[in-house]
Amino acid sequence: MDLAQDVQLEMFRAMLLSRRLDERAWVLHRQGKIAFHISGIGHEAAQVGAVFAIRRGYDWVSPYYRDLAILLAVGMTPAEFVMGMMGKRGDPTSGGRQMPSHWSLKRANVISHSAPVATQSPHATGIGLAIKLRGDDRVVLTTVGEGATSQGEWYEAVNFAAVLQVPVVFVVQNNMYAISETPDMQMAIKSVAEKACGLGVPGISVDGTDVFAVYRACQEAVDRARQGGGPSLIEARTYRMTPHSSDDDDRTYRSREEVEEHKKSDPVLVAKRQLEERAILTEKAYAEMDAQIKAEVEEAVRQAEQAPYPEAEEALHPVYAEEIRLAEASHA
Amino acid sequence: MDLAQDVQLEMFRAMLLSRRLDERAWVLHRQGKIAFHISGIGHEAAQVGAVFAIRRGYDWVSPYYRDLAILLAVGMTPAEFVMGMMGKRGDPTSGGRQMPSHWSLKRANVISHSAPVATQSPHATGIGLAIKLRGDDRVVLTTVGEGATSQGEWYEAVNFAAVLQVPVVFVVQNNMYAISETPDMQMAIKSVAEKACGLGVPGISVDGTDVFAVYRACQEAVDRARQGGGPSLIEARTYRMTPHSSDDDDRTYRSREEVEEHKKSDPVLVAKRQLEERAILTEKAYAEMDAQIKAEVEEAVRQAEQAPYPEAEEALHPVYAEEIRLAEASHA
Amino acid sequence: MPEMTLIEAIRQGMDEELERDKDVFIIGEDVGKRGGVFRATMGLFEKYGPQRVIDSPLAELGIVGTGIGAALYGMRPICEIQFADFIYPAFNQIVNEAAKMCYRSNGDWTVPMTIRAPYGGGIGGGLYHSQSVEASFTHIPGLKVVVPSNPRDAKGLLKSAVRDPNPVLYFEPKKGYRLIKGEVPEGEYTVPIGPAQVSRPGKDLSVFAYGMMHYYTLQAAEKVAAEGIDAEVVDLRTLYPVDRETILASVRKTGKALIVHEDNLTGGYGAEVAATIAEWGFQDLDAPVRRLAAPDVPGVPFSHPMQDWFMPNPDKIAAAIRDLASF
Amino acid sequence: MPEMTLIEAIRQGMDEELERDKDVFIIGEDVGKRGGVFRATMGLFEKYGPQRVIDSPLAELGIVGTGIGAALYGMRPICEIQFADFIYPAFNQIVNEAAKMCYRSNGDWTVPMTIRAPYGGGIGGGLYHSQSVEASFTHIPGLKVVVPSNPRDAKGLLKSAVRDPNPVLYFEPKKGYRLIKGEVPEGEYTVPIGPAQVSRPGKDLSVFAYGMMHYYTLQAAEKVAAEGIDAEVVDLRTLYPVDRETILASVRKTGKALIVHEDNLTGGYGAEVAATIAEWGFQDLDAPVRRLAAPDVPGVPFSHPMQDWFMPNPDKIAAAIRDLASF
Ligand SMILES: Cc1ncc(C[n+]2csc(CCOP(=O)(O)OP(=O)(O)O)c2C)c(N)n1
Ligand SMILES: Cc1ncc(C[n+]2csc(CCOP(=O)(O)OP(=O)(O)O)c2C)c(N)n1
Ligand SMILES: [Mg+2]
Ligand SMILES: [Mg+2]
Repeated sequence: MDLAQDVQLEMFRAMLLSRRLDERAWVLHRQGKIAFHISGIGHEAAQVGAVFAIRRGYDWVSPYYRDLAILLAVGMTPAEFVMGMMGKRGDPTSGGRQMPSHWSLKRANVISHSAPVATQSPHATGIGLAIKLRGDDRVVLTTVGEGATSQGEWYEAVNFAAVLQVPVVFVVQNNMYAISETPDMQMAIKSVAEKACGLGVPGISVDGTDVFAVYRACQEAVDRARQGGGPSLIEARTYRMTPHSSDDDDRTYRSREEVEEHKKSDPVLVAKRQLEERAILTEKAYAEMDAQIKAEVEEAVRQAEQAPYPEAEEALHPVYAEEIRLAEASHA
Repeated sequence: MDLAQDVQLEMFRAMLLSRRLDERAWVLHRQGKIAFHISGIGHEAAQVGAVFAIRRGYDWVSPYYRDLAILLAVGMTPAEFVMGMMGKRGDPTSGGRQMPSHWSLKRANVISHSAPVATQSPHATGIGLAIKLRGDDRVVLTTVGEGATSQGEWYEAVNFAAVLQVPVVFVVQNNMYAISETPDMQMAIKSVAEKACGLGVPGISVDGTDVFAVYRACQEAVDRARQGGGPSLIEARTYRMTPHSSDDDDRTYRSREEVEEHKKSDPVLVAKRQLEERAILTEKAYAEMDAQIKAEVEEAVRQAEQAPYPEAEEALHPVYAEEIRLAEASHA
Repeated sequence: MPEMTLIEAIRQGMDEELERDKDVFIIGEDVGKRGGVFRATMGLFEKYGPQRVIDSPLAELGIVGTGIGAALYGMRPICEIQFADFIYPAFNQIVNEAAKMCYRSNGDWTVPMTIRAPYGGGIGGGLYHSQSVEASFTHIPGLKVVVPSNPRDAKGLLKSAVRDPNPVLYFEPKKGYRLIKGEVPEGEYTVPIGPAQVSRPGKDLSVFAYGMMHYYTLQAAEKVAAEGIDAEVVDLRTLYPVDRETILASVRKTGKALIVHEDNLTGGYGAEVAATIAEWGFQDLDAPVRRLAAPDVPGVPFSHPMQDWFMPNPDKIAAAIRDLASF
Repeated sequence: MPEMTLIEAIRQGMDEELERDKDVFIIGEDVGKRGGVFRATMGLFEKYGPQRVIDSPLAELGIVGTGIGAALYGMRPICEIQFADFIYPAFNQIVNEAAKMCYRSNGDWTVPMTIRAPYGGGIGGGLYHSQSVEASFTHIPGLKVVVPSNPRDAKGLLKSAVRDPNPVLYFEPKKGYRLIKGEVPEGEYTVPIGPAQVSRPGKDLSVFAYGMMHYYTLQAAEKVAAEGIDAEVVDLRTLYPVDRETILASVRKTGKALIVHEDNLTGGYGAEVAATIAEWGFQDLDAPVRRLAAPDVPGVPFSHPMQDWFMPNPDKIAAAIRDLASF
């Protein structure tokens, strides 16, 4: 592992923060304090591995709803996240307009995405094209689930990127489920990475529970993209450790044994073990980090709870760019 | 070649009929007797090879606009074709509603298709699904150009077929152009057949100017489909020997030399040479056949010219299935 | 007559049609073991098996396009779109293909297919789980568009949709799935696609609505009745083709018209109802034709204060009725 | 002022915008060497090169989706859809993405993008090369929809569209590409997106139209003028947002309204114009609001007798004007 120890620790911390915040969201949901949560638990390695491979805040991100760890890693604060969950005005994704986890973080070059899956994929291609036309040296990281790769929208996005040779890294977080459907109900191939050969882009499948493996694969793709080598496809294989969302009941379509089995390869545990083996992390340091993170999460919840809701009339704007000033004035 | 000699001759005759009718259409256009023509010249081997691999009239076809030879081979008469060109009531595709070469031939299980490319591909998948659900032993042949494979619509169609394992043969007629665009502007791969590996279906690329090569590839795919082995993808490589349509001027984007060069592998000439080499066809027999076909074509034009146009009010129906009787009554 | 919820009636309708006709099948995302994300198909996979209740890949165009193909072969697919907000990837197949198939083939090919989709807001779904999409389809000859507002109609219209030889879009007011309860006749019956229904006769003004807004309109009508305003309520039910006769007959009687929907105002379905009245009911009118609809913003915001601002409700409808009645 | 055709004006508009701002680029099918199938981009590839005039794969969703991404980065894409009939594969990207981006991100992200598409019938194009698709978009907050009817506006509106910070759909009446000629001011000018324009003042009745139908309406107005009917003609130009003020001001003056479009009647753009008048212009009206539009069949048939039956033309418009004037 050629990554500096402090970077490895930083990656681990990002995973743990995402996990603790995510767990807290489930509690908030049980407490009736939020109406909806869609979870990234089980995806932390895939996300942190990918996002640490780009220049955070400089490169662009076109994410999907599970990417809590990515958003935290590029600088969304926990309080901002919780405000989004609660539909508070301070929600940086949309001022309370979008459902929770429909990201956007302008200051960090994270574009706004919607719920219809794979719609953000062609946007990544377009950003890549713009980067190429302007002669900039940025790259774009974009993510979807494996189910979303069944959409023609995703196919066209990758194909355009391949033909136009633009700097985009397409990461697919294959968590073995699209709500209730397994990958064999989505595709007649064994791995999402096989789609690369039909599109003429380099494709690779990595263990998505190993943050460093994901990092290495993404780093290579990012470097290639930045050097003008065009797009890549990376499948990170992991497991959705929670129901699809707080509205789902996964007991109708998968066994408890299956879920338990996958807890053994919980990406946070895997990373913890790796760092312990490399003597980068001790049990004590871990406990301290965890306590600190938990305090940070509680503070975020406290702040978010105290934050104001938007006024009803804020919903009137901004339909058009000309109204952005109006919108700003109304919640100033 | 394990095909009976009379079948080989029948295939050749189908190609020649298509060619002569197509050439006549260009003349009709120059004469101002028709307003539009989109040509299959150069595609005859791909089409005849494919359609002879199915049980014509029993299996189903979801075609595209260049498939004149396929339509003739399943029983559309030359006069019917010319009536379609002229927008005559006797046009069997649409009673004059659709543009020429937007096929449909109910009696031969050829479904109606539209102009937006690749829209007919998911229909083929759906027919395949229906065949499977009913337990019938039919297969579906469906075609597009290589440009149309850039559409998400095509991708979803093949993917659904692969996942549902339905009996569809997807034939792509790669004629090196989508109007003015070359394949490298559509895809980052060298051959359309490479798309198969990303979709989990058998894929093969064949010389689309060799009718027997196409036939063999399609026969294998048809057999597999009929036996429950699921869909296949076949690329037939050929060359569009005419402008895209009568509205196109191809001199803006390709050289005359390039076009001339490809005339050497004119599929009708290739087939003629093959049959001559196999001593199935003599120059004299060819001349007779050609004369007979030309007479047939002239007779078709004569009939079509004399046929009536639809009445204006026929256009009122049938918007809904309930109005089909009304429509029939109005042109009885 | 047994009482049931809207979604139970829909489920029962599908169940009976699957039972009745072996050409009927369901295809969509998570419709199998999961029974649909709203549980509309619950139990059907277990009862009819994976050949009749098909979990498809995550692609709406593929679902509808495959449905069209199967319909061309003679099957009767019921395509489920998980949320109406996700119907747009299939727009080309619905509008350019299903709608135009019969006409373009001069009647040789027809598409007997039902597309079901839950629609509507007020459920905390934000911009992409709340949309009303009907106006994108009530402009397309060849389609039929229905929206039930009560369990009886929901079951009866669903059965009609499945048996209809044309493509039928069947939009389900999802906020009412469990909220709206009502009696459903025992035994076999259908509700015809086509006619609107006067659900509350009245004489002072006509209120036209459908789906959840019809449910609210009935409540609003009761409110204003106590104040002496006698509103006639018309449940439009079939939005396309438009039942102009019922609309105009009501206006002939009352002289005033209010149209209510939760879709955006401009270019919404209410525009056609208003235009119909302005063109063919002009001489019956003694007041402007009014529309109460969602404001012209791109979607229903998630946050509650903004969602409430967006959505019409019984109070807003009652206010609009009062206002028009006093014209 | 030089006279030019509609398509020359559009081309000149693009040329000047490409010249003015290096963030402007064109992307679409066959827009490069081929110069577009209608030659709208002729010469631009040669002048600006393959980085500014980009031949894309054959996929409209990809074209628009890529355009949106580039616009988010700050570019000013002009996306060409070869025929409006082929815009539906991109519907999801236009309606769910481009239109909602500014609102859903609370103004953080905007999509300064122009989508050009030739539309309309009467050119022997059959069901799939003749469509009028505007009504699918004049219902979507966040979009702007413009339709020029003459070369001056065509160039001026195109330049405004390219500079607009929002997604603008720019529909070109293709039958008029070479048929409609007119003077175009020399030098730099724009025509604002928003206002409709009274193109022929009159006092007896108001006729609202756009695109090719506006061109025909002016002809029809001349015809009936000879008979003593003084029609006011309003070129709607910007269909969305709706210029209600100009519409209502005209009706206030004349008391009668006729709307003309070549799209289907039911649910067409005319419905919103009629509803606007029925709601806010009611007291000015002294006749029913009339619409002259294409019949409610799924498309323009190819065969000439049927195409002629389908299409509105100056004679049909003149007849409708006479009929309304005599009410
Ligand atoms: C176009 C569209 N159709 C349906 C849905 C409903 N839906 C939301 S998430 C989801 C499953 C997505 O699965 P996958 O892409 O594997 O991502 P995961 O949730 O497993 O991370 C579905 C069907 C949607 N959001 N968008
Ligand atoms: C969705 C859609 N977009 C654009 C067009 C316009 N168009 C007609 S044919 C064609 C090129 C098709 O190329 P290809 O698929 O290779 O078939 P070919 O014509 O070469 O046989 C285009 C762009 C169309 N018909 N449909
Ligand atoms: Mg998944
Ligand atoms: Mg081609």
